[in-house]
Amino acid sequence: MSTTTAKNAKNARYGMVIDLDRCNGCGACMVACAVENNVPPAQAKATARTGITWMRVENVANGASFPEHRTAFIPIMCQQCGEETPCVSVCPQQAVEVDPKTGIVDQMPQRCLGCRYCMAACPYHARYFNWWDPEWPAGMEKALNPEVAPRMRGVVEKCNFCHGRYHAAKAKAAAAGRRDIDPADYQPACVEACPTRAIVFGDLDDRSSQAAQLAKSPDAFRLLPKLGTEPKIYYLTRRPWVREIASASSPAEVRRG
Amino acid sequence: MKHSGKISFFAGFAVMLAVGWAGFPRLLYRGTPQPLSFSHKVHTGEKAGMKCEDCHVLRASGSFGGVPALESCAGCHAAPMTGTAPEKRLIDNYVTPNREIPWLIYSRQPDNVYFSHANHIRLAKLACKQCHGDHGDTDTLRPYQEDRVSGYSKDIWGSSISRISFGRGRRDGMRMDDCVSCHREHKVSDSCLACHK
Amino acid sequence: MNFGRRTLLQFAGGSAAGALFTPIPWRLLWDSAVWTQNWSWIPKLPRGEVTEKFSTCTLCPAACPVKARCVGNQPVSLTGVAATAESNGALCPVGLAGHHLPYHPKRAVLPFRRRSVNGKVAVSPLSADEAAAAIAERLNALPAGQSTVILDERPGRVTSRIYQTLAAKLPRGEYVTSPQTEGGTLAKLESLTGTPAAMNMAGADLVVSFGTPLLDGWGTPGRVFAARDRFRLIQVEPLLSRTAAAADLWIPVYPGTEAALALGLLNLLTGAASGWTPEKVQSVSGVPAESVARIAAELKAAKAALVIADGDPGGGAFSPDEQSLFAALNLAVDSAVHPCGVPRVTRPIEALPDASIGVLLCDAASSGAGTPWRVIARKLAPAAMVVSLSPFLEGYGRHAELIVPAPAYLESLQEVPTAPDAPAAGFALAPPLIPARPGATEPAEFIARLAGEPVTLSVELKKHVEALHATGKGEVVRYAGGEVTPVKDFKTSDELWNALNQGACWRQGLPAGMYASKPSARLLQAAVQSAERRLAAGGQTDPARPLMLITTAWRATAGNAQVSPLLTKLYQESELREPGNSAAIHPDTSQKLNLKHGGQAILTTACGSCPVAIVVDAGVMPGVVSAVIGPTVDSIGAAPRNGGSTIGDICAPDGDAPWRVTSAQLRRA
Amino acid sequence: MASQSTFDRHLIIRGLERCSTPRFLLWLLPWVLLLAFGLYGAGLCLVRGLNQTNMDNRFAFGLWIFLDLTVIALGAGAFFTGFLLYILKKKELKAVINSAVVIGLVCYSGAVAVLAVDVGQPLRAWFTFWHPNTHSMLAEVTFCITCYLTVLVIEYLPVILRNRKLRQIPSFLLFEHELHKLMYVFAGVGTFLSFFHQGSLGGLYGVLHGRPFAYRAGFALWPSTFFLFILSAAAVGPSFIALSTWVVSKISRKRLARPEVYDLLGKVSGRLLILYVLAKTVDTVIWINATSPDRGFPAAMFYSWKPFGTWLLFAEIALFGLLPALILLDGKRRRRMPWLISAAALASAGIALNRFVMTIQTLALPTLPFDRFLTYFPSWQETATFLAVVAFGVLVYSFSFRYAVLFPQEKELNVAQPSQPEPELVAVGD
Repeated sequence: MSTTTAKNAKNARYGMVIDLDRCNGCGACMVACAVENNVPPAQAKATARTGITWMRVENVANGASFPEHRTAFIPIMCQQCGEETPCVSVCPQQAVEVDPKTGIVDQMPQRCLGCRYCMAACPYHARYFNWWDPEWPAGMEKALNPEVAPRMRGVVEKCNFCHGRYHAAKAKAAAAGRRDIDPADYQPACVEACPTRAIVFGDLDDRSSQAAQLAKSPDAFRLLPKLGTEPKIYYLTRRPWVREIASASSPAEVRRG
Repeated sequence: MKHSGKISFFAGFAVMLAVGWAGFPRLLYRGTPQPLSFSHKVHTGEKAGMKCEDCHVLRASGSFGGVPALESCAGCHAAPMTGTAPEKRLIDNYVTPNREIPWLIYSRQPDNVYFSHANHIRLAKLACKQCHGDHGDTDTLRPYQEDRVSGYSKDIWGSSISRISFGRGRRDGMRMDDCVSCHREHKVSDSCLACHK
Repeated sequence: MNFGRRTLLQFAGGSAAGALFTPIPWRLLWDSAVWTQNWSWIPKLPRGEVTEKFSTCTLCPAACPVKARCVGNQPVSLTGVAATAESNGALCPVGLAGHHLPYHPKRAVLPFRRRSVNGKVAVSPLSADEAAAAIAERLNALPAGQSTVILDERPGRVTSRIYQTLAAKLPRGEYVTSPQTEGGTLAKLESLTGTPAAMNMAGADLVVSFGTPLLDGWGTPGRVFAARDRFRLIQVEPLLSRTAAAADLWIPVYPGTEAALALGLLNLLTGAASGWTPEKVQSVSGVPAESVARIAAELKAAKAALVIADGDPGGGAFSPDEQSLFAALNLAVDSAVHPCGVPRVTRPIEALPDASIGVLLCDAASSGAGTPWRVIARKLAPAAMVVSLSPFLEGYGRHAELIVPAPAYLESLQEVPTAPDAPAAGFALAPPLIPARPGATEPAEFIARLAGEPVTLSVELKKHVEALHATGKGEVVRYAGGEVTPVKDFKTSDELWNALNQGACWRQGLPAGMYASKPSARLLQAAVQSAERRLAAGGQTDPARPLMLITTAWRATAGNAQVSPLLTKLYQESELREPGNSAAIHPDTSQKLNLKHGGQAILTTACGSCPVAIVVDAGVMPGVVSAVIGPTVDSIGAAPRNGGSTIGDICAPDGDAPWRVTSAQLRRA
Repeated sequence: MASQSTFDRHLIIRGLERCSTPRFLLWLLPWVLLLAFGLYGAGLCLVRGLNQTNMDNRFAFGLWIFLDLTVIALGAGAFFTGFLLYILKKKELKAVINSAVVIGLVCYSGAVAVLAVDVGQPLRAWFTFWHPNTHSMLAEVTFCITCYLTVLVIEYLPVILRNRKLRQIPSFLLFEHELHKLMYVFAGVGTFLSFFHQGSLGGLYGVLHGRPFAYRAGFALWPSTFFLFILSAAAVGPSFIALSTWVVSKISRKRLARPEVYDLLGKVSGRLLILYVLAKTVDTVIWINATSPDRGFPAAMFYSWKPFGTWLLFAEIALFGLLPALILLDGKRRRRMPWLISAAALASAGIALNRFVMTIQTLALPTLPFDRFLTYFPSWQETATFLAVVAFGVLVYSFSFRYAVLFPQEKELNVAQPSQPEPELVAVGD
């Protein structure tokens, strides 16, 4: 239904290309993401399975032993599935949707009732539940990012390509009387923070964007390609063993060490 | 005996209707007077002749200044101009000790709402009145009414608890439904994160 | 009509039915749902205009320019500054969350004294004056043979100069620096040749790194990563670190035998270390002979090579003996080292006699490295007074009797000296972005008071900037926009001062000449002999402690440094980084010792034992334990804690060199 | 007649033998304690949040969802017996319909209560009605369960209103009478709703196309699990009614229904079960050979993690499906109580196993190539919350059994036997 009219900016299909050969697993993206999106520090009892990391860097190994052992890092966030988005259709109360204007999978914690059905549906484990109410050490709440509302316990949250930054870019454009944003004004926090410049972000439908070009590279692939979810996160690697593991369509294809 | 049952039933029914429609709204809101009286009328009237955006500025970054900081007031009222009692209070309590006035914002949305004045003023070309009504012409500041349960300003729900209003064109209430209906009417984005953050 | 129970029930029934036709149930349903979206124990967001401000990171020696997004007087996020070559927009995870540090749960705001009473630790607050009086009392009664020591972890600052001056005024005052890792190779080169040395990494085409975490917390990340695309990296290290994993070639080596490989290389390049054939190198270090030849060939072919052996921030520096060898290697190749930079003033704490410190004043700045406390403790006289000037209770504060907290990061005007990897001398100011909390004391000013010689840091900094202006040399890079202005274009020193206070750095121009490219035979001879001595001394094994313990740390997370509680994302909420007190072993080692991944074990050395969490990692050499000095999961954000062993406490420093390899034993807890 | 100590005699239906009040209270006591303990556990989850459970971001569903699915499947006896009685006119089943309704009510209300604890923000649960996502199986489930729970309450009302005391109120008696005439309508509506939500519960997992272990192809909107869940619930429902009737008769030491009733329940169950086993087998074959490999997941992989090997698949289909179906189809065996009850128990366990596989195994299995297989064990708060539902169910059933007619044949079956043991000697008595 949504058509490009004078009232609306042109539709975009935002995506990322992550170069696994550049990523050294430092974790800057994870920290920048938590700072940007007001994700609180862990509760004392939180673990790798109950914490909240919209951006999460996974460590994979080639399965060989010393000295042939090699490791690589795979940053994983919401893959912003473009087709058959697994989480959207399952939400009972429309707390998840794909925004046709940006292609971003929106998650609305304020609408969410915390049934976690979307988490069961997501094959990328990119969704996180607030097992606790968020808590910041005294005073640190002053350092919250004003563009992103903190969540409450009992709801699901996930990466939304730093939507607060999209808002800021929109407002800046609007103040200048423009409807379309300047791509330079909208870069998610992880992209900005990555010290090795491993992440490239942009409109995949805009052929001139670096992201769109990199996504077409022969070294590019996506996770779980046969599920038909058409993610908008692409990965690049020139290391055969990394590609073998990361682009496998199931755990069965991965050689076990 | 046969009818007394019906009578007591309908008595209960009627009492509840009265409580629900007349008593409940009063109980629901907590009224707080504004810290200082302020007349928009005086400032926007012929004498001062100011425009809304003179004080409520839209910054170049696209963010909205909201209720102006004390320095805007002090710009004119550093020394008494009119000699009225509220002005004296402004100078004595706020300007001289350089303390911000703790205004209570009628139209304040919760933290999870993203509202861009830039989008609505510059692109949609809405007039202030379309959402804020004749607030700019008022002579006094009404008390701020806070919903005791949700903590929202009464203006969010709207003045009528039934949300049926017979106003003249302006939307009464600033609930999500109100935003969405206008967005749909004008065929602009109504996706969640378009207005939530 | 009588009012019985039934009437009441009917009335209640009517009310209930009536309620459905009032707003009460429906509005309460709405309100309660809205309440869950905004309940009061979730913090409210700051409101106000968002502005951009600049400063420079002071959390480690890297000197990264910082852009802060602020709401009023409060930074809400930090990033690097893309417009400068110093940052290229990069900042490490510790720096990205640095604006949280003023609110760290382990921060001390007011001075306090910690005393052990009947085995329990009692804490009493006191004023900075009382603290100064308590120290003065001790200084006046300092026993003969004991000294007053100022420990400076970040030499090269204006503050360092102030400390050196003040040390002379204190009773038997000494100025010392902690064991340095970063910049160690160049410092040695400088001391061997007498010429200041800096590296031009941007021009290098080959880097051979001996155990240096080049890509994971070394130098200025933005500068290193920008140069990384142009150089080939060979990493020599006993385990597959992040740097080794991302290197072009990883050469595993037995712990402590790096010098053997260096000797082999030197032999192939210059013939100086005769006898160190590739085969001998293989037998000592485990590096295949063909690899030795290959690296030598690559070094020979390189147009601008660098050999960096700065060591790991938690693994300790190489000994001066080994360091001369690495320095000599840089002279033996076509090098990317050039004659530039500022002479480094380091007075290693190792030079002090053991048990000689009566009063130790620890500066707040952190080297970023995880110096084991034992390195310092062995120099302390019995009942020595340790004063920590850091705003944090962990780090040296863990061992201090008196804590006189400095302002936290971004709370006061600070200075940033030349970064260890900078191609030329540099200087930046770190203007404050957050109003300081009352009660904080600038360390230099506090020590100056003890010495009876009042100093104001900002005045000294201004003097330094005036001197910079007077030389007319170098250029200034403004963080906002990256605009470069030669110093001589600043009409007054105030103009320069203001520019630096708005976020800018000064840097010296690059020299035209080359570094002396051929080492003298005498230098080579000395380097080879000392390295051989060193190799011969090491390697004794203790049958009770059959494992080789090597320690690692991630810069700015160990020693005197403190990290934002948000770093739980890396340590606790994911398994991206191993937290402190975890011990990585090869699967074979774990099988032999019957230890499982995630299991608890006790790590014992000659200096004590420490509980560790086992990490089974096929990237670690069999027979080696790689343990982490760093934040433990329960200490990232938890309440103050004193005591408890950490890996750093059980590392055994020896003689002139620290704790690179310690023999250890591991058993199940 | 009841003993002297039966103080609530005026509430008990005339002609029914019930144990003494103190004995009844003694029977209630452990269940009340269990309920209190469970409510404490559930309260902790509500007040402190779901960090009290051992669920996590990967194991987003745990014990509760597994039990909800199981309990609702077992409660299917209510709708299916109603369907057989009112729609297909199997008059024999009048003997157990009331009991079936109570069991259904207990199962469904218990499931809804647990769901209210399971969701992170129960105060917002009504958003599902206000902003429903019509594509979501969970929205479908929520709507149907809520509606069906209402139907069950309406079906339960006549059972309650026939109580001696309540019958004294004329308007209640009238209401009951009118309601009873409408029961066919409610049974029809209930059947429709039940078919739908049993199916939706199956669809819940079948639609997860990101989880190839659970994903199934299907017809139109609905994956095959939609139909399999309906069929399996319909098949096991009567078995569970037979099982529960037998258990109640053992505990109360009374004959509650004629053997023909058991036989009919067993026969219906057996026929449907064999159908289900056939359908499930066909579905599994299609899934192994087409659905799963098409999405990049060879099905053999799913069974490569211990302890969830292929034995689980075998147990689910053969041991707990085919075996009870064959027993129940064999008229001779079926008419012998131990065989019938064993088969009913096997079938009930089988449906629980199927729901376990769909919920727990699905989440334990990795999806990303570098994922790990995960394990999960419920916390005591989770277990306690579930036990509260069991206790609640036993209590509601106990009260219903004592004060209402759950088994219309009970009076004639027990009066005719002079050798009935003295009520005082009855060990446990509802």
